[in-house]
This record gives sequence, C-alpha cells and structure tokens, in this order.
Amino acid sequence: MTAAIPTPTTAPPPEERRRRAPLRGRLGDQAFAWALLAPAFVVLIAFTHYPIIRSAWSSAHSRRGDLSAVQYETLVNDPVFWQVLRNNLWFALGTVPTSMALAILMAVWVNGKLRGKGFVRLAYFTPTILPMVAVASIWLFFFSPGVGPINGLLGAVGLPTRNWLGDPDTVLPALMVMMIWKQAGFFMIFYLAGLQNMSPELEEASTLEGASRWYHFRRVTFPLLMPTTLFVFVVAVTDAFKIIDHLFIMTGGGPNNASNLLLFYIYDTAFTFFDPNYAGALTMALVVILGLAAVIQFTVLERRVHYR
Amino acid sequence: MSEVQLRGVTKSFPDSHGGRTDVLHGVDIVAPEGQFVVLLGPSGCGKSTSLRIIAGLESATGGDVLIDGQRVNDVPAAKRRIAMVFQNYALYPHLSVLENIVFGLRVRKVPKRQRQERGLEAARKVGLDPYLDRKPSQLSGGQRQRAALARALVSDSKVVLMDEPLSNLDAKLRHQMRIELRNLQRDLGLTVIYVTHDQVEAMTMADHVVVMREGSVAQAAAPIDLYTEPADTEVASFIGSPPMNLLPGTSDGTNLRVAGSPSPWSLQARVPSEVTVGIRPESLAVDGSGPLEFHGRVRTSEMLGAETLLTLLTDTGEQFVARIPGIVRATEGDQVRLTTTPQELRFFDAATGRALVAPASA
Amino acid sequence: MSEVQLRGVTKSFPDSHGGRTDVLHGVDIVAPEGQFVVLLGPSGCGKSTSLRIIAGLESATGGDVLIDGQRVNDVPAAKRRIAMVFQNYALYPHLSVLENIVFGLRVRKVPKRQRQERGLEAARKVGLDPYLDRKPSQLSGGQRQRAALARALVSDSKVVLMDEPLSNLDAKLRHQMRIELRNLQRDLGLTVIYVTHDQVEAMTMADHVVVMREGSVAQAAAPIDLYTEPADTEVASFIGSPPMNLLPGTSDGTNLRVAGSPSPWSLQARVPSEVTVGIRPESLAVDGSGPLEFHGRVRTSEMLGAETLLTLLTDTGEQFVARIPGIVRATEGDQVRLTTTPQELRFFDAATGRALVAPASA
Amino acid sequence: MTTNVETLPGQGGMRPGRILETAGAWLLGILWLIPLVFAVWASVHHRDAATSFDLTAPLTFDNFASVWSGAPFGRYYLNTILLVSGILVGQLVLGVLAAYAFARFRFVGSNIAFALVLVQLMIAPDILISENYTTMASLKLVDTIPAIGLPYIASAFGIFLLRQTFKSMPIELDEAAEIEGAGRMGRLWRVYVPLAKPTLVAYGLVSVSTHWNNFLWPLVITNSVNSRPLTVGLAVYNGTESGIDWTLLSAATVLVVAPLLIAFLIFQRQFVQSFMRAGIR
Amino acid sequence: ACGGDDGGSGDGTAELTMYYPVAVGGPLTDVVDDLIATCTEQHEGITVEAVYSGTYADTMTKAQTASRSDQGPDLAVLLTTDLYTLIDNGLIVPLSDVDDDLSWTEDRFYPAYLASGEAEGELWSLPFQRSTIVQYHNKEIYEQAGLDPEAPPTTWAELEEQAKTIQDEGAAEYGVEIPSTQFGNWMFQAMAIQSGVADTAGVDGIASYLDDPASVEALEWWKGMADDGLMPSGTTEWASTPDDFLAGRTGIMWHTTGNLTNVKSNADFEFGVSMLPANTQPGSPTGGGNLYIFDRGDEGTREAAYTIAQCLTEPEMAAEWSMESGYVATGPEAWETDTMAQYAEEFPQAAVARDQLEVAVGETTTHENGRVSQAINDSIAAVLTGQAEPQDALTQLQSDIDGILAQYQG
Ligand SMILES: Nc1ncnc2c1ncn2[C@@H]1O[C@H](COP(=O)(O)OP(=O)(O)OP(=O)(O)O)[C@@H](O)[C@H]1O
Ligand SMILES: Nc1ncnc2c1ncn2[C@@H]1O[C@H](COP(=O)(O)OP(=O)(O)OP(=O)(O)O)[C@@H](O)[C@H]1O
Ligand SMILES: [Mg+2]
Ligand SMILES: [Mg+2]
Repeated sequence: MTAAIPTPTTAPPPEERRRRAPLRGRLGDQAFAWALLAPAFVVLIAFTHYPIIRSAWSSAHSRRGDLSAVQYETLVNDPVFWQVLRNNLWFALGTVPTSMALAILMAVWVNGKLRGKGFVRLAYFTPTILPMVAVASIWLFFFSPGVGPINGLLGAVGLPTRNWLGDPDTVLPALMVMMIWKQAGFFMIFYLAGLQNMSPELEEASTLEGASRWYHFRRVTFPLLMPTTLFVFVVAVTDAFKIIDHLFIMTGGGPNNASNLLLFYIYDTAFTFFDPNYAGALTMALVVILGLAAVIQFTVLERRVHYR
Repeated sequence: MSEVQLRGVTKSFPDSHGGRTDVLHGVDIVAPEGQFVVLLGPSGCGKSTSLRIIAGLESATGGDVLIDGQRVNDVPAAKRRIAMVFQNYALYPHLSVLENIVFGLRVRKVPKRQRQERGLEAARKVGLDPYLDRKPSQLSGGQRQRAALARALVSDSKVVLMDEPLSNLDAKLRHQMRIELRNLQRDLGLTVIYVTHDQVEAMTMADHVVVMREGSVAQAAAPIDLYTEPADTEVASFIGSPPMNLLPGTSDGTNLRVAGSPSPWSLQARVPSEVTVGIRPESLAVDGSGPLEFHGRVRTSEMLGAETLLTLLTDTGEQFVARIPGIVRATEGDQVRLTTTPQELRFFDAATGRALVAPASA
Repeated sequence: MSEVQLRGVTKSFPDSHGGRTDVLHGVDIVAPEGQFVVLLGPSGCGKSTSLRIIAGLESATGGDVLIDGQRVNDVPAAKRRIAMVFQNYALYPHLSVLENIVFGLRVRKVPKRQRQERGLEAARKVGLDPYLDRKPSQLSGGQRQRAALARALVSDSKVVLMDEPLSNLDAKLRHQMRIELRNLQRDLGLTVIYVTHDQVEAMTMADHVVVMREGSVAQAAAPIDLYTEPADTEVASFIGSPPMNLLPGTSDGTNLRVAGSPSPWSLQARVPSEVTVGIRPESLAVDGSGPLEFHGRVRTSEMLGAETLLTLLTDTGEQFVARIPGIVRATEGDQVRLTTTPQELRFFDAATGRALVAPASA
Repeated sequence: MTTNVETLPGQGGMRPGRILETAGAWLLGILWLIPLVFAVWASVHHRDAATSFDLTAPLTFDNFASVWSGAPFGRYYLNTILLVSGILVGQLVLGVLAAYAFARFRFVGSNIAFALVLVQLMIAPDILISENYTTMASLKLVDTIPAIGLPYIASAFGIFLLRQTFKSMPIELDEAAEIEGAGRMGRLWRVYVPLAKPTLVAYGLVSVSTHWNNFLWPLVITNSVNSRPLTVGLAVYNGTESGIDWTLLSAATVLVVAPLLIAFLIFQRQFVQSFMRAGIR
Repeated sequence: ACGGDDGGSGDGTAELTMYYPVAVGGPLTDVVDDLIATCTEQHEGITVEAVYSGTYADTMTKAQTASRSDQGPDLAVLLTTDLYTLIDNGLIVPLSDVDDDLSWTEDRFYPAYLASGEAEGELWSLPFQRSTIVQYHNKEIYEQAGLDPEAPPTTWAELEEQAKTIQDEGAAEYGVEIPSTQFGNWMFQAMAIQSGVADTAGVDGIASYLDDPASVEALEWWKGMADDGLMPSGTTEWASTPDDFLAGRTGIMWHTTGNLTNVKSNADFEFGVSMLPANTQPGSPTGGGNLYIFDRGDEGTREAAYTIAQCLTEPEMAAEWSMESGYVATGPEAWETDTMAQYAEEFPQAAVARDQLEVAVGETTTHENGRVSQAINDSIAAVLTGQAEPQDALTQLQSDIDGILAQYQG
C-alpha cells in the first residue's frame, strides 16, 4: 500500500492552513469534508481498493489455493520481473522529463502571441485525441523497417536504417519517442490552463524590470506553475508505468522482453498466463513502487509548491 | 537623458460587444528630464492607462510616445528602462520581500553582495527591514505597497512611474515617504511621473501637475498656479479639499450680484453678464472684515482638528463650504455671516466654465 | 441588535521558521450599535487583522469576539451576517460589475427583480452605473474599489466592515462618498467599523476613533477629543497632518523652559521636571500676539493652496512645523517669529510619553 | 484567433527571436500532426498507395464505405456519447466535491484519504477487470452503459487536478463570498467552479478523449450492440492474424476521432480566454 | 443467455451466448451473424447471441472473466492452442459429455485439424476457423530476378538460393521474410517439422522438442538467413510483413492462410502460394480457432450449444465461411460443395493449404500455453537479435519449459 502522504513534522503548524483555509477545525468541517469525499470514495473503494485488496489476498496464495509466500519468492527470482522493472525505470526516465519539458514549451508557445496558434494548439493536442490502439498501429508502420517512412527518410539522407522495433537496443527508445509524442500535448493542456490562471501583471512587472522572456519564465512563471508541475509529474510518472496499450500492438513486449513493461507483464500474467496469484504479487510490487514514488514526489515537491 | 513625452496619444479598448471604448482622446504630457510630474484626475480618467502606455505595457492606439525625443511606440517595455510602481503592486507571490525588491537587479546580473546591500537599503527606506523574509501574502496592505515602492527605488532606471504609491499608508509614514521620494528624485535626477489622489502629495511634491479629465488633459501647470488660477470650473472644483465654492452671478457691467450674497458688489473690471464666481473655502472668514459678505445658516460643521469645515445654506438656497482655522463649535441652524475680499474671487464663463483671463476683482 | 466587541483578542501567525509572530496583543474594541467606529493606526499595526477577526475570516488566538454580547468566536463567517469591503477588493474576476455587486443577494436568494434594482441603486451611488457590464479587469483602480464598496452597500447586514474603502478615490469623489456613507449609516442604523489612513475621514465620519499601535489599542475616544487630548506622544504625533510638534522642556516648579524658545514661561500648575511639550502646527502664528514665542529660520515652505507649511529650525537646533493659513511666500533662511497661547500647549511625561492629566497651562 | 488581439509595443513586428520561435512551434506542430495526417491520407487511398505516398494516387472513399457498413455506427456513436457524457458528468461532480474537500478543508485523515485516491491514479483499471466484472455481475449491470462508466466516474486524476487548481485560487475570493453569506457549497459552486473553468474545460477534453477511445473494459463488460461504444465496434480493423490493413484502420480511426477534433476546435477557445486577468490585487 | 437459470431446458429451447474473435481484418461480424441466423432457423427454439469479442487474446480474457462471474459464453471460438488452459481452468466440457457418438467428426474434418481438439483421450472442440502457414511469392519479382515464377522453392536450399538471386538482381530488398513476433513460435514449429522433429505438437500438453538437434538446426538456419541479409535482421513484425510483401519489398513471405484474402485483394501483381519448403521433410503446423462448448452446468444449453456448433461446421457453412474469411475450409466435404469447388478453380491458391494438410501437424499445444509460447517467442527473439546462440538458447528454453510444466508432468 502506498504509505500515506506523510505529514511533515517540521512543517507549518495547523494555524497556517487555518489562515489560508476558512476552516477553524470545527467538527462541522470534519464531517462536511468527509461528506464531500463520500461519493467519490464509494466508487473508489468499490472499483479500486476492494479489487486491489482481493488481488493482494490472492497474491498471498499459491496456485493451489493455500496461504503461502511462494508468489513473492517467485517474484524475487524472476529475471523477467527484474528486467521489466529496469525497462520501466528507463522508460520513465526517458519519457517523463522530456514530455514535461516539451509540454511547458508548447503551452508557453500557444499561450503567447503566435501566428496561427489555433492550428498549432490543435496539432499539439491531436495525439491525445487519437486512440492509442490506432496510434500504435500507425507508429508500428512508421517504425517498420521495410515500408516505414522513418527508415525511408533516413535512407534518403544517407543515414543507416534500423529495424527499430526488432532490435533490443532501439526498441525502448523508439517506444519512448512515441510515448513522448502521445503525452506532451496532453500535459500541455494542463500547463495551458495553469498559464491562463496567472495574472498578466506579474509578467508586466518583470518585463519592466528588463527580464527576458526566458528569465521571467524561469523565475516567475515556472515557480508559479509548480502546482501544475507537481500534478503533471505525478501523472507522468504513473503513466510511464501505466500506459501499455501500445505494447499489445507494437511489440508485445519483445523482442525477448526488451520492451516489456511492468504492467504489461502483469496483464500477460493475469490474462495470457492465467496466473492471477502471481499477477497479484506483481500488482503489489507495482503499487509499492508507485507508492514510494508518490511519497518521494510529495515530500520533496509539495513543500516547494507555492499554491497562492 | 530621460525626457518623457506623450503626443496626442489615444487609446481604445475592445469592449465585450465587439466594439471599442475610447479611453484616451489625445493626451499630451511632457515630463522634462529630472522633473517630478504629478498626474491628477478623477477616478477612471485614464491616469493609469497613460502610465501603462509610457511604460510600454499597453500600446497607444494613436499618437506618439517619446523618450528623449525618440519615438518609442515600437520599443518593447523591457527595453525602455522604466521603473514602475503598479497600482495593485504586482508583487511576485512566491518570492520573499527582499527577493521581490531585488528582482530587477538579479535580472541585470548585479553581483549578489551589491544586490543585497541595495535591496536592504531600499527596504530600510520604506521601513520594511523587519519583514525581508516574508512572502507578500504575509504582509499588510501598506507593507505590500511599500514593497512595491522599494522595488522601483532600487532600479537604476532614470524614469520612474508611480501609480498611487502611497495610497495605503498612514499620514505619518506618507509624510516621511514624500520627503524620502522627493529627495531621492532630486539626488538621482529622476524623471518621475506620479499618479495620486492626494492633494497634499500633488501640491508638495510636484514640479508640474497635469490634471486629466475623461481621457484628456484639462490643465498642466505648476502646483500653486493650478490652485490659484484653475483653468476652468471643473479643475477649480477638483483641486482643493473641500473644493472651491462656485456660485452663479450676474453682472450689469458695474455691479455683480452673487447668489447668496445680500447686496450687489461693485465691479472694477468687465465680466460677461452671466458668470460663475469661485471662492475657495479658506478665503471665507466668520464675521471677518472683508468687504464682500454672505449670510446663511450652518448646515453641518465638521471639525478636523486644525480647522473646521462649515457647510452653509444661504437664505437664497445656495450651499457652500467655509474652512475656518481652529476649532469652531457651531451647531446646525446657527446663523453666520461670512466675509471675503475681492482678490480672492475667481470668475468663470457661466456657459463654458472657462476661467476669465486676468480675473477682474471687485 | 448589532453591537460588536473585541475583548482581549490576541492573534499570532506562524512564521516561516516554525515560530510564531504575534500580531495582536490583547485588543479591546467596542463598536456600539449604530455607531461609526474608525480604526486608525500605522501601517501593519493590525487593523485589517482585527477586522478579519470580527468578520470570522481569521480565528482569534485568544480573547473573545462578541456580537450583541454573544461570543461568536466559533460562528462561521457566513453566519455572522457582516458585510465587508476588502482592502484588496476581492472582486470576482469572472463576474461583471453588477453581478459582483449583487453576489450576496443571489446567495441569499433575493428575487431577481429586486436584486437588479438594489444593485443598480448601489452602483449609482458609487458612480459605477456606466460600467455595469464590465469585468473587474476592465476597470480602473478606483472603479474596482467602488465596485467593492457597492457590494458591501447592497447587503442587508447591520454590521459593515470597511478596510480603507476610499483610498484610491480622488478627493472630490471621496468627499461625496464620505457623505453618502455617513448618511447611509445613519439612515440604516448600521454599525460600521472603518479602517482609514485619511485623517479627514477619521475626523469627519467617526463617532468614535480607535487608534491602534503595534497590535494593541493606544487610545479610543471621540474624534475631537483624540485631537485635542491625545493620550500620549505617539498618538499626538500620529493624529494631525502635519503632526503635533513635540519639544523637550524642563521645569523648576514655577518656570518652564522649552527648547527653542528664547525665554522661560511661567507655570500655573505642577509639572514634573522633565516634560515634553506638544504644540499643534496650526496653533502657531507668524508674528502673532500670543504670549509664548519661538524664533527660527525657515527651512522649507510648502504651499498647499489653502495653507502653507513652514518648517523652522530654531537657533537651538529644534525643528518644528507651523501651519499658516493662506499662501505665505517665505524662502529658505528667512527669520521668523512664531507665537502661541498657553491654552494650546499639551504636556507629556518625558519618560513615558503619557499625557499629563489636566494639563497645566502657563 | 481573436480579431481584437492587441499587439503590445515591440511585439507587433517580427523580431528574429520571434520568427525562430514561431518556426519552432510550427515545426513541432507539423511533426505532431504527422500521424493524423497519415491516417487521413491512408483513409482515402487504396492500400497500395497508402504506404507509398504518391501524391497523384487516386482518392477513394471505399474505405469509409466499407468501415461504415461494417458496424451500426449510429448506435455506436449514440452509445459513446451517452457513455462519455455520463462519465464526464460523474467525474466532474465527484471530482469537484472531493477536490474541494482536499484543497480547502483540514480534516482528520486527509493525508491518508488523499493517498488512497492516488492509488487509483497508479493502478490502471485494466488489470482489475476480473474483479470489477464480478462486481458488475452482482449489480446485474453487465452489458449496460453504466457498467462501462461506473469504475471511472471517481477519477483520481480529476480529483488531483482540481485539488491543485483549487489550492492555487486566491483565498480572498473565497473569503469575500463567505462574508456575503455563501455557505460551503455555495462558495464551491459560485466561486471555485467558475474560476476553475479553464481547468475544467481542459479536463473535460481529456476525459472525453480518454473514454471515447477506451477499449478493453468496454469490450469485456459488454456483449451487444446496444451498449457497445465505437471503439469496440471498430476494433475489427485492428485484427492481427492477417496483419493490419492501414487503410481500413485509418478510415475507422478518422471516423472515431472526427467528433473529438471538432469538439476540440469548439472548446479550445474556452480555456484560452484569460478572464482571471487582474482580478484581485 | 445471461443468468445461469434461464438457459436451456429439456424442451429443446435455449438462449445461447457465443463469443467469437475476428483475427483477420475486416467486418466479418456480418458473416458470422448470417451463419448463426441460418443455424437458428434450422433449429427452432435456440437463439444465439453472437458476441464479437476482439482478438483471440481479448476473447480469452473476456471468456475467463465472464465465466468467473458465471456470465460466460455457452459457446466460443478460441485458439486451439488454448485447449489445455481451458481444460485446466475447468471452463469447457468434452464433447463426449454431450454426444456419445462422435464418429461423424472423422468424416467432416481433416485429421490434422481434428487432432488439435484432442486431449486426454477426449475430443473437446470442433474445427472452425482454421489456418496453416503457407509460402507466398511475388511472381513479378521472380520475373525481374530471372527466376521461374511458377517454381517457388520446395526446399530450404532452394529458398536460400532464390532469395539470394532476388536480392542480387535487385528485384527486391529482401529475398524472404518470416515474421518472428506474435506467432514466431508457430513459424519455428514449422521449421522444426521440416527439419524432421517428430513430435512438435506436444504429448499430453508437454512440449519437449525444443532442444532437439533438429530444432537447433532449424533455428540456426533461420538466424543464418538473417545474418546473410536474405531477410531483415532483428525480429520481423507479424503485422507489417504482409505490407512488405504487398509493397514488393520481399520476394517471398511465410504467413498464415488467413492472409489470402488480404493479399488477393490488395496485390497489384501476380502472386503464387505454395507449400512450405522441406529440409528433411515437408510440413507445416495447423493453426486457428475451434468451437468450444463451455461448462455452464446446464445440460440443455450444452446440448443446444453442441447443436449450433455442429451446424456451424456443416460443409456448406464451412465453405461459405472459408470463402468469406480466407480461412481454410475444415474438411473434404466442404471442399466438395459446388461453390467451394468453383472458388478453388478460380483461385487455385486457396487449395494449396488444403493440399498441404497432408503433411500438416497440429500446432504445439501445452498446459500453460501462454507462458510456454511466450518463452519460445522470447528465445527466438533472443537468437534473432543476436543476444544468444541457438544451441544455448534452446537448451535453456527447454529447461525453462520443463520447469513451467513440471507440475503437469507424469
Ligand atoms: N499571514 C501572515 N503571517 C505573518 N504575519 C502576518 C500575516 N498577515 C499579516 N501579518 C502581519 O500582521 C501585521 C498586521 O497586519 P494587518 O494587515 O492587520 O495590518 P494593517 O494594520 O491592516 O496595515 P495596513 O494599514 O498596512 O493595511 C503586519 O505586520 C503583517 O505583516
Ligand atoms: N481593459 C479595459 N477595457 C475597457 N476599459 C478599460 C480597460 N482598462 C481600463 N478601462 C477604462 O479606462 C478608463 C481609464 O482607466 P485608468 O485605469 O487609466 O483610470 P485611472 O485614471 O487610473 O483611474 P483610477 O484613479 O480609478 O485608478 C476607465 O474608465 C476604465 O474603466
Ligand atoms: Mg489607476
Ligand atoms: Mg490593512
């Protein structure tokens, strides 16, 4: 289970929030807050927590149905698991920073005074609209060593062509490229919304001080976008572990697991290998990894986020 | 090196119905180098807009913006090297007071030591030194305003625009700041364009006052001239607190009948037959010895400490205000006689409101 | 039905280092029903914080907030039925001016027709009727402030808190609004607590003035009493613009020597040996006939139109300000003689600054 | 583009930096568009021309015709629209309520509650389909549109996003409304929701796109044309045993996403209007 | 049928649910609906809700998931290779439970197809959409390369030689493409058969042929062709191989018969279809899906499902299904129908698969089929991408598989 987002012990005492939030620790507010959460929690518990507990339960059983830690033993000794984990970390490392950086760049561009920004905005957003299954097929075509246009282009300018998806060295980077393409415009939308909420007076003030756009961005816009960045970062990291639709179509995790990702492996285990117990154990591993990531993200970042 | 000039500047904003609202209709302002120019005018008359156009934050719809004779309409704000105190402060919410103040210095890569020193000095000048580490959200209104002021003070800009920079400060601090600002301006030879609603600020600080009205300039003059010789009734009633009393008068060439005055006054100069007579509240004395007099009943009396404001209703139904030094304890309904002298009178054309030149005295 | 009272209210904010900043140290304020109470005090002294505690936006760290004798510390703001004009307006950016004004009425489900009518009337009162459809971002600073004011005016609340509601308005409008507000308050019997830095507002509008200083109440009194009988040197120097001149004096029981005055003054009452003597600038006259006199040279002269401020440096190095009616053309260095009368003098304990009761006159 | 764009001084003319940026933005835009352009290209060509990029190749609408005839499209569109709008409404309502609690109230267990919400962000519902199917079966909802939507209507993504947005909002506005007598729900409805409009629109677009295109769960939980969404109907063209026919796939894709593209064009203006400008000071 | 209780009953009426995948691109759902309609007309009282359920894998997932909630299908088309998985999970019933006399099946289906429905001495499924691997060649390229377009390779040596000629003559980029993803294990099985491995289909769900020297030889040959540049290096994608063929990038490809319709309608050149070449012997594994009867605990529905399954495999139906989909008609009777005979005449390529059935072998079908085939695919990929040597990879593979299957051994 993800540990609770830790309450920073040295962090601001209750009083601070109290000023910020018109909330005076009255019991009424307690009950009210939980009432607000209740509908969402009913659904969350029914369709997320309860199933996860079920799968945690089954992970503690052998396939014959008796209580045992055999699944976790298997997990520790499963080279595929470790490879998949490694792949996933590289995948996250390769996609998250790049797509976030691109997203901000895009958002700043289409938020500013750009010629034809309506068109550009649409262009950036199209990957989000396109269904992953269809997109994966299209990219499969782009990457294909024979008819694929990427090799066609490389060949035309005299560069060596490759079997992008058929080569363990290039398959993961190729998938990263596709993932970045798919995600950047998606994150852009949230940065754009964040930029829209920003008072233009701040930019005016720093313009007058002679700040370049870049400087203003670095010192004012970006810090003020931190709430969005925290959000996008958490989503990007979880997405790096979560989005696997393309694998079904593009590589199936191959060649030889070179592009296999954790969730895909879980899915395979559960629905191709029909081994729900081991899938449960893998799921727990995923929850722990992402939970740890979330704890780190929140402890490190949430404190630096300036909300107002 | 830093004369600022607006020449026939117009500005219109798009309104919500797709049309446009004209906000400035040909504004001419000259702020000579090293001068302290105050913009004065009713709320919404276009003062802030004019400043923003000078700063380059808003583009002029028409007309020229000149700095040192160079047309800068197309020069981006960042290149104009102008400092500004925004009416709503525009502090960076995520930066501390000190960081806010030295933001511009960091932009210009001033070395850290020097930056720190200058920031501290500016903070000290505005009395913010105990709050350097606070975020703007932890400051009181006046403290925020002072932070904004300090931010403009540390900059090296030769032109400084200030939009009501002292409006949220108490009288004492404001007095201090007035002196501080004026000294700084003189010492550094800054060209300052300063928007204020405070008459005292306008009168004490300005080399030059520009009175605006509904998007154009009503009068531009040295402060004392503005007070003594307002260009028209509107300026007259805008300057001075409480403003000049304006009473209708009729003249037959030799005698002037002023509403509310029991007897006609003899004239020594030609005035049109219909005039508006202006008398400053402080020109009236209770039971004084001036040759011109009014009779009326006290309607309200406001004691301000150093002086008392009497609002009178004459027998003819005219209402006007007198400002009497000291504390005068008058109750509503008291009958009083007010006097004044001919030199204190100002005459305006009744139809146009324009001042009649070389105002004739009785 | 609407008496407001703060009783020993303290407030501390957490600071960034995990400690706490005490902002209010036991504030006692009483605003009797139907009274107009002005809060006055230097920037950052805790005025806004006090208002926010009354409104329920901030919780008191200690002490009681009472409305009609009921302790309301735990009543949420929404239930206190208090209207407030925020120092920073807090207008809803997504709503038009009219929608902003009638927001509270909508919340309280006032029927649309009535809402519209009342909103329009309030807008008219503050002169915003031409701007009803604008968004706040399309308004000038003063217009925004007026929108915030109108929003408080339409509410049915019997208690209205105003945090510098006129600070961004020009003198003329401010004068109008003062009268408007005062009439409204009287007509509706509102209890108003009003923060201002404008002495004229404080003096003319208040039934009662509370002077705050660094988180506590320095003096609470009727305005004129405050002016004439300040409780201590700090209040004395805070009220009045320019403030009271404070000069050190020594007494030997029968005679008083005031710094800057050439001759000792004879005393008719007992004062301690070390006193501070307070003289309001307007109590000084040039070459007048008062029995007490000072000699000095003009340091600066500021002509405000209705009066002139002379800053003098006495031969003994004391500096003080005189406020002379009318325009006095004095140049730096001119030698002047200023006089005053014993009744105008105030005495304070030199050590504590406290006013000496029943101040003795020379 | 709005017609009344006010050009700021010095920004009207094109300076070299600007030109470079514009070029960069456009280049990236074109790159980003290539897959869609390819899909459109392939959808109107015969299979042999689709992969050869011969500009003179004859156009054809056979692909659309054959895709269109392959499934009851009217019904699928209707189902999809019902589905995504139901999900969106649910997500917005539940998300706004929960986010408000997290952003503005301090309550016992708020950190744990938030962590519990984030769990859903991490665990894709796709791996929980077995359990969720069982739940739906016991609710007798199998093969209904609500069954497709239910697991998604409490979206951790939405709650988190709105929490961030609400937290960034100026507290003064909340206070002003509280003073005016607005209760906790009144403030949420009249202050937070309208001010979060850019975010809500952004979220709406993303949510609609996601669920419009969701495939596996709808496939598993539905059996009949009456409840199946577009993607399930069109998955036929993604068959793998015989390889992929990109022309049919592309035609199907274009048919699926066309409404989304149009919706985006309509709504993108909504969240690029800076109405927060200078709201408070 | 949704509820467990509303299904069939003794009176011969039943409401059935049937899941079927579409694995060959295109709107085949209509065709299935037509076939079903014909059958339900013939058998009054039985109604069938035919549910299109994605790919084979999706269908498997859906069937499993739904069955766990007792909402599963009564009848489903699933891969023959999933046989043991279905048995192990207790999802299906042997046909002998429903019908004592199954002799009719021997007349209706080719033995190679029928064999892949047999396990543990029982017949569990009826062949429905069946395929096998065949060899496609581009006659235009053959002409350009100066080869005889009517003489495609019949041995591995010929294949290598012709592929090399095609490349040397510059007629195409590659001589041959054999896809190695998704169904790579299937291709490998074909090569193993051709190299003379005796039992590739697996006995009682156990695969043990992988470290056979002939298997190693097969993989070495495959890898060798890639090394020689006769086919693309690395793995070759299943889904895009037909496109390379259609685009003239390769002279020859090995692919499923399921692709016939696709190639036929999209090739703008003459192409030929032939049996796979032999190394020591000719041969090819079968593939595709069978009709399974699910265990819903109700006699009546079971019988009704069996009735429908029987109906769907009737010669006329099988012929129609074959012509519409490109799958190989499942028995001699189907080929003898008028329409089918005419079709075979007009489109002789279609008959190649049938002819190849003489030497065809059932595909490898094991317990834990998902894991096992994944392991085989991984090893093939490892070898083709140069990460491992064939011998080592296959030895390792066999021991991995032995590990996986240990619990089923003996
Ligand atoms: N959130 C906070 N954290 C810490 N200190 C605060 C915070 N808010 C206000 N203060 C401090 O409390 C003191 C009182 O603030 P308050 O806003 O009440 O002043 P004020 O009297 O209204 O001043 P002004 O006239 O400048 O508006 C100030 O010194 C201010 O810096
Ligand atoms: N974006 C805008 N769209 C339309 N009208 C605007 C806009 N900004 C300002 N205005 C209008 O332009 C006029 C001048 O505004 P400006 O801010 O210059 O006034 P000001 O003189 O600074 O007033 P104040 O003393 O109240 O701050 C006002 O009537 C205002 O309503
Ligand atoms: Mg302004
Ligand atoms: Mg304040």
